[in-house]
Amino acid sequence: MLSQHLPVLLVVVPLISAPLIVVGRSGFAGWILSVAVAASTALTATALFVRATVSGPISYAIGSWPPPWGIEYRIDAANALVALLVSAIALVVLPYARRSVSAEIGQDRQYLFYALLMLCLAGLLGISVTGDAFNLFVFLEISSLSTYVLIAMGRNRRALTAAYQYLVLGTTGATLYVIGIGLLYLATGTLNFADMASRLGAVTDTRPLAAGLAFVTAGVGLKFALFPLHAWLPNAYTYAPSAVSAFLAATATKVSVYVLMRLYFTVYGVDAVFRDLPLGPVLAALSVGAMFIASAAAIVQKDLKRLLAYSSIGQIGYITLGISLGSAPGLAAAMAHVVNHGITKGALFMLAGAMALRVGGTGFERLAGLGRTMPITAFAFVIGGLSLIGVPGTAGFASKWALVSAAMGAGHWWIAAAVLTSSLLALAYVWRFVECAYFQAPPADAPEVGEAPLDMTAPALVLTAAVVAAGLFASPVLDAATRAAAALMGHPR
Amino acid sequence: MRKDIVLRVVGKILIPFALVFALYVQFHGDFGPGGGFQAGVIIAAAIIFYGVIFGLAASRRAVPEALVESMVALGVLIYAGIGVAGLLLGGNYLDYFVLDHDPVHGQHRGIFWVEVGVAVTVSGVMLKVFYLFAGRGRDLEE
Amino acid sequence: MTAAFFGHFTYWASIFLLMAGLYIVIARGNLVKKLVGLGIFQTSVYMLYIAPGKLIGGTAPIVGEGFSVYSNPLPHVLILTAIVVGVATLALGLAIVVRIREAYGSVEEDDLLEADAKDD
Amino acid sequence: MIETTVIAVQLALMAGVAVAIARSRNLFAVVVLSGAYSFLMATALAALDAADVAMTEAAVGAGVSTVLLLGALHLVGSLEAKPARSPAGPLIVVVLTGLLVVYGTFGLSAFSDPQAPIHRHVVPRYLEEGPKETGVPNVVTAVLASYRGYDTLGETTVVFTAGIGVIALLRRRKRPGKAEAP
Repeated sequence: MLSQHLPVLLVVVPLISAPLIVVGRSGFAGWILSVAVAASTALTATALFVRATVSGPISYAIGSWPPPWGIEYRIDAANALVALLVSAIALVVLPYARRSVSAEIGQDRQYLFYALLMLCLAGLLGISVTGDAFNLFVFLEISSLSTYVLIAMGRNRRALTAAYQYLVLGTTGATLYVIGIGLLYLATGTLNFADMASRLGAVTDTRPLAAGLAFVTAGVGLKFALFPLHAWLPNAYTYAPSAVSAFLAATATKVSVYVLMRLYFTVYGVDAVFRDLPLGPVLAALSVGAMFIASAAAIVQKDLKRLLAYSSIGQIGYITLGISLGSAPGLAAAMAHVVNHGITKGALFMLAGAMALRVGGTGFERLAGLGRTMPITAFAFVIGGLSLIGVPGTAGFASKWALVSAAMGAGHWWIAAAVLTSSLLALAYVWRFVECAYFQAPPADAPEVGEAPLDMTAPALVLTAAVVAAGLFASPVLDAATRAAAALMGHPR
Repeated sequence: MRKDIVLRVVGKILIPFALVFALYVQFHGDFGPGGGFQAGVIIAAAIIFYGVIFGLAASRRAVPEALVESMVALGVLIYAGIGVAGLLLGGNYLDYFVLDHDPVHGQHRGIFWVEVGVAVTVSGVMLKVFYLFAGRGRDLEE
Repeated sequence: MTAAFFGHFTYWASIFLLMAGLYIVIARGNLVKKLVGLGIFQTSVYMLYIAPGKLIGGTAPIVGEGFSVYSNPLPHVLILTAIVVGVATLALGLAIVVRIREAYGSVEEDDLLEADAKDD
Repeated sequence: MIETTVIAVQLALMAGVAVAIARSRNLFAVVVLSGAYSFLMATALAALDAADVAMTEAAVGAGVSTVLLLGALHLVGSLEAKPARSPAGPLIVVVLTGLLVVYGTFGLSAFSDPQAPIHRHVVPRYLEEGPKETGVPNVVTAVLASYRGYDTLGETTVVFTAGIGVIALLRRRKRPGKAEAP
């Protein structure tokens, strides 16, 4: 009886847990409840993923009002995959969070931290599964507001300015999205994505649609740090508490990228975006800019978390490059990179957090000689780094290879060349860490350190193992991404 | 301001009326403009007014911080709980039809309770934010 | 052309407000003022949604005897939500600004950048 | 025609206030002006038949926001330093954004056109069936709390999030230093 309500329970369970944690006022109880909720959410997402894959899209009418009058949750192979990624990352990050949170956040506000993390999770999942343009905005704001506070809870005072900057840019982005959706609504009279898609063809004057497309692209692009709208990201990821950096880097930008895919491929349709409008070349140019400029910026950073943040901007370039091809293989490659880069970055930020716990920060001067003092963590980090470069046998290789094949298949040899060349930049920034950890002696006054506690290291290693598994056995992710692309383009199954 | 007799008297008279007006806005929202959000703002405004006239300590005695913090959470729980009630009674989430034998009565009941939930959280948050900002200033001056 | 002008004047007024708000957000360095600008930017969207829902000769969408033309209620609902989101964002933004002031002693963007540059 | 003129005048006044806000460097003046701006917005919304929205905008924009801003100014000071950078870059961004919306709105129906898509699709059911289906004659309440009640749950959650966010940011530690872990 309950199983038919899984789509809404996916979002409502974490949402309800947040006020319960606030009533409980206990950090420990809040953590226990969060872990339980993350586990149940991951199970729910798995069940939905299987069902959407096997038997096609699931529609759920909230309040029993049929769409387009009521709000619809609509789950297909694409957003089921995104929801699975988000909830799986939450399940890995939460056990890890306990120790890093008690080290970084005052006792009396830890329960608020877990409540906010649950809200962020509910928001991200709500964005993923909704079939309604305005409902998406509401859940975007739930996830955004909680994210601003989570970032501001970092120990360095620069966490505050990072959170402020993100608040201003994030709100600007959300408002641009609302303007874009407003133009679409005024032209079609509906807010339901599926209904909108079916009515767009009948719109005779396409000027509002073109302007709307520009606004949603800019608005959503601000949220996922589309180059050059990425100004908020480096500081936010650098100064947020470790668990928050790991969770956000693996999920938040990915969910926003998914929103762009949904709007482009399901609502507008490939022809409207890539044939009638010159969005393909524009997006490709921005992507290549991200791949080269942000990756080059990563090389010169003095802080490991900051390096990873710039690397994220570059890696998002690969995802948007896949989108810009405007084809099913390109979209599938982009979706695969969403998953593979999500787990890679999650693992890397978790490992960086483990290092920060032991040596008191992630500045490169503190990390010298870490290959000897924290050998397991450092080694796992190198594996994650190989995935960023795209070395065969890692997750990053599988999706980059899919991207290169998609580009070659469409005759865009220069895109393939750009992907390969920019990987050299990734090699350079990963080498920064290798050099520092393995070829430099620890500073003379460094305290004696060892590996981080098991409850932090183990979840990070689980995710690192997933990176390798997704590299060695690439087909499950690639198949799921292919089905996701088909679902986004309107041919489920 | 605490010594201004006119303000104190006017305040004492006005605040109950403001609270009654809030109830009117809350429960008349079905027929005219208004609803839980506006009522929550008016309730919070009345208590903030009380705090401005009689001092932060007095308003904290009248409406203690612990109560306010539970209100913040309680409203969301009421709202989300109505949704769960719909599930348990065999409908979809936030389905009000199943809340009563007569579907239209069920709608009425559902709308009534979610508006209550909105008002509780909104007034709780507004008050809490007021307490925090005002308390911050006092701490700085000390 | 004049018909097109008058037919779209509400759009253009809201676009002007939008530009004024966005300008304050981008160009001004005071953190509080930026938030005020952000508020104007968000408010401009209210007009963009609600003005097209108006029907001349219509009335507020409260169904009653003697009325037959009602203005569109759906934008009203959406904008009610947007207003609430706006004030929630403002409260949070101001709380962060208060903390920044305590940590840095200033709420001017240039001072903050200078202080951060010194930290590096 | 009278309705149109009233709305046009209100919008023109708001534009003037917005310019004054952009130009003023006294933040107290800015806050008071933004309160006035919200009141004008509320009257314009009332003229546009959005009674619920007007009421909320008056309470929130002119009331709550003004109180919050004044409270914050009390804590952070009220004079804005001179803007150091040149306004050219921001102006270009802003004008381009504005022109893009203008371009978009050219393709939309004219003001008060009953044939516009937003009046023909989805909404007719709310207006015709809403009072019968929900028993609530105020269609805004019916849509807000029932048809799109899930949005309103989300909206309440946003308020809740902001509330606990402000608690997390501004609550004093009970015993300074005691709660601090190494």
